[in-house]
Amino acid sequence: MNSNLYALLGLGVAVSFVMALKGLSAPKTARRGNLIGAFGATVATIIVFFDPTSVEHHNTLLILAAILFGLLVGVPAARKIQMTQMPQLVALFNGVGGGAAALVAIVEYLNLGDSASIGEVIATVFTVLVGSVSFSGSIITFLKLQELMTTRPVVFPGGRFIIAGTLAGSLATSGWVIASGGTTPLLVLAGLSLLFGVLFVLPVGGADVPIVISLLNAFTGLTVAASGYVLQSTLLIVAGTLVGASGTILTRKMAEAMGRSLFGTLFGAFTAKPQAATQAGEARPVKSGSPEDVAILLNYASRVVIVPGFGLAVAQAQHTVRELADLLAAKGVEVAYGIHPVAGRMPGHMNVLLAEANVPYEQLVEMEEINPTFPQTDVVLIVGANDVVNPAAKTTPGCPIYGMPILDVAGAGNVIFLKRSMRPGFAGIENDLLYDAKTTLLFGDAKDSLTKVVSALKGL
Amino acid sequence: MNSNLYALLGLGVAVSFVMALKGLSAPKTARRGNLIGAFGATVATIIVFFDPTSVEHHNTLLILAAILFGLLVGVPAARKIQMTQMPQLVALFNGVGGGAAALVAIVEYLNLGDSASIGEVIATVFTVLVGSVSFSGSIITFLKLQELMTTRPVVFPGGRFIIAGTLAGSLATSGWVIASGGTTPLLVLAGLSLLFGVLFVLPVGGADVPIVISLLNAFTGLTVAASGYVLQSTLLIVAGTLVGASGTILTRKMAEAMGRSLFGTLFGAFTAKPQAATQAGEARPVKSGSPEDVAILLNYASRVVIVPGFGLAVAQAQHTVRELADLLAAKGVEVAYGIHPVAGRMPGHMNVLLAEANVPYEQLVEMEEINPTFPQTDVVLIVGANDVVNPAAKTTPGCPIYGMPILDVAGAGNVIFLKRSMRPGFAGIENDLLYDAKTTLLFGDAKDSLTKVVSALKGL
Amino acid sequence: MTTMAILTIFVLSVFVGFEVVSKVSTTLHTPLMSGANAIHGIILVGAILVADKSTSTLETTLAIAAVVLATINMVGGFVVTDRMLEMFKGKGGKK
Amino acid sequence: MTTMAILTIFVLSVFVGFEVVSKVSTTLHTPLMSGANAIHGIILVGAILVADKSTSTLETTLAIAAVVLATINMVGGFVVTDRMLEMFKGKGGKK
Amino acid sequence: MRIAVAKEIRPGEARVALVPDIISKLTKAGLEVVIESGAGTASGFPDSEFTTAGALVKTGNVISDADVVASVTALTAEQMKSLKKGALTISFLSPTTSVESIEAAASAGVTALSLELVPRISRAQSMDALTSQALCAGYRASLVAAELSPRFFPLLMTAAGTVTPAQVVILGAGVAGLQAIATAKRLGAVVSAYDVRPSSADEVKSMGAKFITLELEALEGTGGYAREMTEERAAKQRELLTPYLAAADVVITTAAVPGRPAPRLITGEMVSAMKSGAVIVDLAAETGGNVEGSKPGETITTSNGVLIWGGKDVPSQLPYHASMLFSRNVVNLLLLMTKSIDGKPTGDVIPDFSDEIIDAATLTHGGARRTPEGKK
Amino acid sequence: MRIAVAKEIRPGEARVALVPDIISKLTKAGLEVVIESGAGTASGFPDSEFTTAGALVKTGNVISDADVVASVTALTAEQMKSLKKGALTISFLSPTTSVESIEAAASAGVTALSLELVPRISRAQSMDALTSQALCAGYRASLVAAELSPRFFPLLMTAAGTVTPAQVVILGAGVAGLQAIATAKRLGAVVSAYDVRPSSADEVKSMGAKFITLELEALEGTGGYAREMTEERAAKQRELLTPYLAAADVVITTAAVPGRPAPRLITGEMVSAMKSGAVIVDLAAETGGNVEGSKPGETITTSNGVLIWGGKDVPSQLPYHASMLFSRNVVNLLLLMTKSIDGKPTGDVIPDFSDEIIDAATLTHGGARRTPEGKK
Ligand SMILES: NC(=O)c1ccc[n+]([C@@H]2O[C@H](COP(=O)([O-])OP(=O)(O)OC[C@H]3O[C@@H](n4cnc5c(N)ncnc54)[C@H](OP(=O)(O)O)[C@@H]3O)[C@@H](O)[C@H]2O)c1
Ligand SMILES: NC(=O)c1ccc[n+]([C@@H]2O[C@H](COP(=O)([O-])OP(=O)(O)OC[C@H]3O[C@@H](n4cnc5c(N)ncnc54)[C@H](OP(=O)(O)O)[C@@H]3O)[C@@H](O)[C@H]2O)c1
Ligand SMILES: NC(=O)c1ccc[n+]([C@@H]2O[C@H](COP(=O)([O-])OP(=O)(O)OC[C@H]3O[C@@H](n4cnc5c(N)ncnc54)[C@H](O)[C@@H]3O)[C@@H](O)[C@H]2O)c1
Ligand SMILES: NC(=O)c1ccc[n+]([C@@H]2O[C@H](COP(=O)([O-])OP(=O)(O)OC[C@H]3O[C@@H](n4cnc5c(N)ncnc54)[C@H](O)[C@@H]3O)[C@@H](O)[C@H]2O)c1
Repeated sequence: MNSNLYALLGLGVAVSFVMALKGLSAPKTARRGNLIGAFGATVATIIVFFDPTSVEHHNTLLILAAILFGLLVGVPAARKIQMTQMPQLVALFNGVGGGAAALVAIVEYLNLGDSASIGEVIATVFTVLVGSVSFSGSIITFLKLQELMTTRPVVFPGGRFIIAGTLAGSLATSGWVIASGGTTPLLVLAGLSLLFGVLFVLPVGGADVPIVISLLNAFTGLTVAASGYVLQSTLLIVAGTLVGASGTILTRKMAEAMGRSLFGTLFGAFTAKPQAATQAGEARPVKSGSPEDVAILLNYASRVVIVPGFGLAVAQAQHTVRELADLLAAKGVEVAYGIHPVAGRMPGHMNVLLAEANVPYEQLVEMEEINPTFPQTDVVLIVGANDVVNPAAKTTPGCPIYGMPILDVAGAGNVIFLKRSMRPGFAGIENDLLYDAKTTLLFGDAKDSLTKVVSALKGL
Repeated sequence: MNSNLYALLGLGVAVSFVMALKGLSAPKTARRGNLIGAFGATVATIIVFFDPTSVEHHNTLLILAAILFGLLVGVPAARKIQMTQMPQLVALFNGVGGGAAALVAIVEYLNLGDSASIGEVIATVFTVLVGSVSFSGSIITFLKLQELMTTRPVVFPGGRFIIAGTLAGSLATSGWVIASGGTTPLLVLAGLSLLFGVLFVLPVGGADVPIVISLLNAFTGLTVAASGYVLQSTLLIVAGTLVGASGTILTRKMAEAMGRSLFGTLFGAFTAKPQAATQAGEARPVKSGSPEDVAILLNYASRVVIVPGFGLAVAQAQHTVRELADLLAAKGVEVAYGIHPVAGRMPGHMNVLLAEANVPYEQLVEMEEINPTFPQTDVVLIVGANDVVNPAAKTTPGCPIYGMPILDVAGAGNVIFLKRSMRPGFAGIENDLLYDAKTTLLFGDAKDSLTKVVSALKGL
Repeated sequence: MTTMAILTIFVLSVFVGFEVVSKVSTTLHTPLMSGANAIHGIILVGAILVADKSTSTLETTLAIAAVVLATINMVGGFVVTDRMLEMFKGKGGKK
Repeated sequence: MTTMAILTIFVLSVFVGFEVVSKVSTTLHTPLMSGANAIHGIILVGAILVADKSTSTLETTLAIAAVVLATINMVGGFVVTDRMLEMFKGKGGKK
Repeated sequence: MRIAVAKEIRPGEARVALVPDIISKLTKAGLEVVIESGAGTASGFPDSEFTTAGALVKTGNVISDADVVASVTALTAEQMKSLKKGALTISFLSPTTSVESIEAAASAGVTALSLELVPRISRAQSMDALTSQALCAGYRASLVAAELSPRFFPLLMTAAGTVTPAQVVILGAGVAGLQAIATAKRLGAVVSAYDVRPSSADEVKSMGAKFITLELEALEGTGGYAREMTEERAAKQRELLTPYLAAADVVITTAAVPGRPAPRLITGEMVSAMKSGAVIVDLAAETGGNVEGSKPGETITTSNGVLIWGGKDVPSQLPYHASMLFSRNVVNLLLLMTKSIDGKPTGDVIPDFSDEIIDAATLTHGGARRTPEGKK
Repeated sequence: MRIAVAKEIRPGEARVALVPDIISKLTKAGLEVVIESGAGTASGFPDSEFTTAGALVKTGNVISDADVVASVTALTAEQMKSLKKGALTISFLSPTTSVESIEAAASAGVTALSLELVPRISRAQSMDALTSQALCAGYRASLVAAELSPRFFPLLMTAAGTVTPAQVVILGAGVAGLQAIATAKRLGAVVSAYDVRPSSADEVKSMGAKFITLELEALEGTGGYAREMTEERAAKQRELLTPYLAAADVVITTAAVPGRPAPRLITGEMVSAMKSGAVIVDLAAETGGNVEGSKPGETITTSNGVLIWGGKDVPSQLPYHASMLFSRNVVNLLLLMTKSIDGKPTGDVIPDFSDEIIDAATLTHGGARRTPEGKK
């Protein structure tokens, strides 16, 4: 292939990756972005066989077979996986990517032999070290998420010294490779790095795992860029750097969104003390979301029912909730309010508030009327209510609210609770619905939360 | 200077420009961004004297003197200029930049002589053509804005054929330069391009001039990038391209914000018919702004007074106005409502509405009390009111509202009207305040406008 | 290509990478991560290059392994991202 | 530097330029234009380079003229931008 | 000059023409203020407050030696005759219903200003007592309706079932009507309204209520008032309104045409189509009634269980604020006639008929009835 | 079985224990419903509607041959005696004030259920007539206060000056108090409230009103009710409340402690510190009065011009909806005692004392007074 054409196509692929990432950062364009990226990657894979600079073609058939094999493994895995297991699959894919980068670097290192420039050696060492860490670390995150091993932080006495030691060993070996060259030190480096990857991820707790995956992902991107340097491929440099840079930003954003300290997550390995493991709460897990998550759920719903309760009144969030409802209605979402007869602390409490906010009376629907519509409802947004949606009223004879009719929100597709804490409501009893798989919790004062959801919704 | 260091510093300067542009696109960081850019530019100017690749230094002193002269001209001009004249100054600066780029290209062309590669010649031709257009075009925009010539579109019979002819001539000459080389054709090209620049800008009407400036600015950026190619300077390539790309986006955004068609503006020259000139309205000019403009005015105010009127009631915008007020208060802005006793169509009309929206009674201030505070008020936001702020009540004996006390909003720093049109209010008389220099109009239904201002404010 | 050019390209790519994802919404964190993950599967190109010129068995074995792994990374990555994004399907056009 | 490298740099710079200003608010249109205008004053660097190696009077004259013009563009541009931005002064830190 | 306020003598009138708060404005203008003892009691302003405010509180006749007499209702013919020649009176004084008083004023050489005749121009809004009192009446109308209704106004969803909101229909959306809308809406009712003026649709909507659109032509007179309807149009309007009334829990009528008896909007037949327990508040009962069968000051229950409340002295039922607003109107009008020389008030009250407001409002002067210049 | 509703005989009682709407629920449960002719007239439910709804409307005595008798107020001792042995009655029936009726019921072998004694548990909310009637009373209280006040409730800025909003203070923020807050706020008043229960501060704020915080300990009893205060605390509370009352234009009191006379929150002295024209609405007047000098059913004007309105049968003043809500409470309680076999209603009403609600509410059964199992 003409080398100019080849180079231009390569540049085009790089551009497609930029557009892919850009597309992926907005809901409307995400799918298209991903497809553009996939298209670019396909083009790159085809044209590389016609690379004008590569003159030897020893293993083309073998390579094609390997690709086919990879397809046969990767595609079904990605297709059949359940929604809930996707994160671990991403971790696994990331790990094999890191591994591939490390292998490429090793092979090219063997290939170049002594002709490698110092820059190339440094790049190789970097790739092998980081690629191996990414590989083994990702495998551990996979095992954790798949619950093939404990999801708790694994910490053992003196662990942090071992980890620090392993890291120091890897770095020293890196120096050794750079200084003296040779295959053995490189393999030692690979081994030590693999070990470090394992030790690095073991002390990370379940909640922090996604952050670590994202970080390892960014790392892998950088190894790809480094490989690009060694292989003189602008495409690999650009693509790898893009992933490295965007991955870094993404990791920070994820940590922020989850209210975690990035530093704490990453260096937990070095600071974690054994007893920390036993402190990990035994509390039942709940799914808490961000205002953006709530906004997206609402935005892509066809029908939303808002269930107000005493917390709406306490937060005096009536005007904000109406604003949200208006916004949704303007986006074509069908919105109704489900009013439980004893929501709040006085008969008609919700009516007083919602009338103040000028919510049209037609949107207020009584319990008996709204209950049959929940199965056709995509999202129920519960604003500071609790007892009035507590299934214990049906399921737990003897509890204070047993026998009280409730709003059957569990029939809807998604349930969102806006409340400040896990505290119960007036009746003082726990609400199992909070722990339900279809429930998302958005903690905070109802008015604040709604305000955030409104602006997130406007941004979509 | 060590060539690596030199290159790294150059890269640093390029990065500073990226950060400058990024900074300039958000109010909070704009000033800092500009300073970063200025700092980078200073560094670049200093280190260029130590460029390791330039070996001959024939004119260093002369150059320093020229820079000093440039400083003595540029700085005072920029410092002394009045706020209202800044756009023409920017146009002028842009023009001289384009001129400089063209000159550099010509000199380097002379310098290279026959050793110039085809790529270099093309880049030179591009720089000379576009730089000259930018130069002469900017001069004309300057003259228009400074009112040294008519601000009306200048269109003469057959004009568009002359313009098209000049352009064709320029392009043909470009081909000639590329094909045959030599100095004469290049100078012809420069001359034709200068002429084309003049002809191109002449038919543009006053309102479109800023868009043209922005476009010429982007052009100049591209000439700089092309010069960078000829001069083998990565810095010039990056900086020029940045300006070219961001300038293009900016031009499109400006046209959008002003509700102009970019195409119409640019190719007006080719399509404009003479009679269009006479159609230009004789109406008194008003300053209309975007929701973002209003949001920024409000955001940076210390004290804002909201004046509601009948339009607030018609739009039923009471909830939205309260949302805006709350948002401003949360940002530390002092907010009060100035209630005119006859605002609306019934005594206490505004009270009924604002009470519905739960505006605290303390924020509602009577006319007599609020009038003395306007001089300490930065922004008055008039939401669908008209007669109650119409100075004609004081100044125009015999008009229907003469003698009625009004809210003296003209004493405040800025006045913003939210209304749908230039139509008068209940009394049916024109309001001179709409044409005042300190007045900004935001057209549209009050509720819609407020909603947009609120989201713009949240984005700041 | 000069080191300086590579460095410039690197720096610019960093900026593009930063900017392009700077406005991502929380719900897209995971799909974006997954998409980026698929993109670094482009190491496949590198793997193919080295595999094709490998002659020793060791090199070939390692390189072919790299091809397999990279293919899984790339193809699986794009597919799984697409599946994650299914919820945005169809409704995307809705105003 | 190879043409390919330059092209890559160019393309990446275009992206950076697009992205970096994509969220600009209307009120900042003019300052941003003015700031970008100042930045292309960096042609001063080019002018200096050619001026310093010019030997003929014609070349020198033209090049020195370019230096003057470029300086005015650059310095004046930054100063005038700063003045436009005065309204954002001080209050910038306010939450 | 001396300005005096006597106790209102019309039965049921609880307002007072000046309140203590405002007296300082008059004394600053150089006027002396005399108040009959007990004049403010019914509206919640004891004598003591007047004294503190700088007025002279006297028992017995205070008007015969006053230069200006302010009152809410028109002075009687006797009172007019007892005034000094050249004295000036300010009060409600209808040219159609207070003929006797006007004639007495003319013959006694009294200058009588009628607040009803203050023109509806922007400058005169602060003297517009019709508006200020209509405001009070409109508010009261909705309160009374809520009081009389056997039902809740708001929607309430409770454990004992859902209470549906009251349907309130308001006929005549002038000042009183709009305030009635506001008050009924505040209480949570579902409000719709009808008026004949073309601009009223927007005004009603601006209160957040529904406008009832009938397929009838609009009627707009001068000064923002309505015109009288023809009998044909009236019949058509009644026919079209009937279904709205039949669905209503509360109907409030405020329709008026200046100088004419109140238009008959609701006939007995329409009432009999209404629900048992429905309430009609007729603010126009005193001027003939918008509703057939309404009696001022009485609440009538029809055979089909509809309550008809006929308004009488309605602003008087909110005496404190009605007086406060009224007295400000009076004072603003008075201050238009005071002069100061070199910043010092002269203390004289001299009507200047070149002022459009004084011209329009003055009914008698110099011993005769006068025609305003503006009407000549 | 047959359920009967007689005309209420207590003077001033306008409610009816069953409304037409709800009758189908009873007939579906296999019950026969008999209504005394005219029982619903006062509350706006004519006989004809009952007939249409499936009830038998009869004149004369309807209760002596009924199995179940529902009424709003307690049946008199005579009425109790006239019932069939084993008959069941549902009504308000206070163990402290209706002693005679209860004794009569016991001796007549009547099973008497008291709605006052329905426990305040979530499941019983739909039978809680105290709550539903307090809701009506609270709404009325604010309406009456607005009616009686000589001032506007809302803030109004007009050309004739600014009307400042009324300051409303509400003492006792239970069901009635909260609804009074809501209604006064709707009318535009500035509302603050006080209660002794610790949770009430949040509840008051959740209505958008200001809570008055006094430096006193909270008093919370069982079931969300308050406890009685000691005289010392009462004195202290009165002292601390005085300045709030002095600034108020309207005071509404709703304080109650179950089974005890209403606490005295306001003394004559406190009233005399209030403004002339201020209005006090005492919802507790019938049970002893929160306000010294308040008389049920009367409006008293004190020497300093304060109006004290003593509530009497306040929910009866909103008879339509009060009856509607009450009858739903009655029916929900009744349906707790009906059974169906294989989906077919048996038509029997049999109290099951193992049910906490029936147990707590039943005062007499099988010829004797009974102590609820829950209290043993
Ligand atoms: N309606 C009546 O007449 C009446 C009268 C008396 C009692 N009740 C009883 O009251 C209950 C009413 O049920 P409900 O669901 O409305 O209320 P609820 O069960 O008391 O729950 C209210 C919820 O709101 C949350 N919340 C409180 N303040 C909030 C704030 N500022 N922002 C966000 N969330 C806030 C609380 O959780 P966090 O603390 O975690 O935020 C709580 O879970 C029933 O049990 C009913 O029996 C009703
Ligand atoms: N308060 C009273 O008792 C009373 C009674 C009767 C008359 N008046 C008279 O009414 C006037 C009141 O003055 P004012 O300043 O309140 O009102 P105004 O002078 O009538 O002005 C209202 C303004 O609101 C604008 N507007 C209307 N609908 C709008 C919407 N949906 N969104 C945005 N703007 C909208 C109109 O301009 P566009 O059409 O361009 O949008 C108009 O300029 C005075 O002249 C007063 O004398 C008062
Ligand atoms: N510009 C000013 O200074 C000023 C001041 C006050 C009022 N106004 C305007 O004047 C208008 C009338 O004021 P008003 O309340 O004193 O009028 P009003 O008391 O004379 O009449 C009350 C209402 O009844 C309506 N009406 C008359 N005949 C009717 C019919 N057959 N059916 C239905 N409605 C009928 C009138 O249109 C009016 O709205 C108001 O809308 C107000 O906006 C202007
Ligand atoms: N869970 C339920 O089913 C349910 C149902 C209805 C009411 N409630 C709760 O029960 C509470 C009381 O209800 P209620 O209105 O029937 O009570 P109530 O009528 O017995 O008393 C009215 C109010 O007066 C207050 N009070 C008593 N002594 C006082 C004093 N000295 N000073 C000031 N205030 C005093 C009480 O605290 C109460 O709030 C309500 O707050 C309500 O939330 C619960």
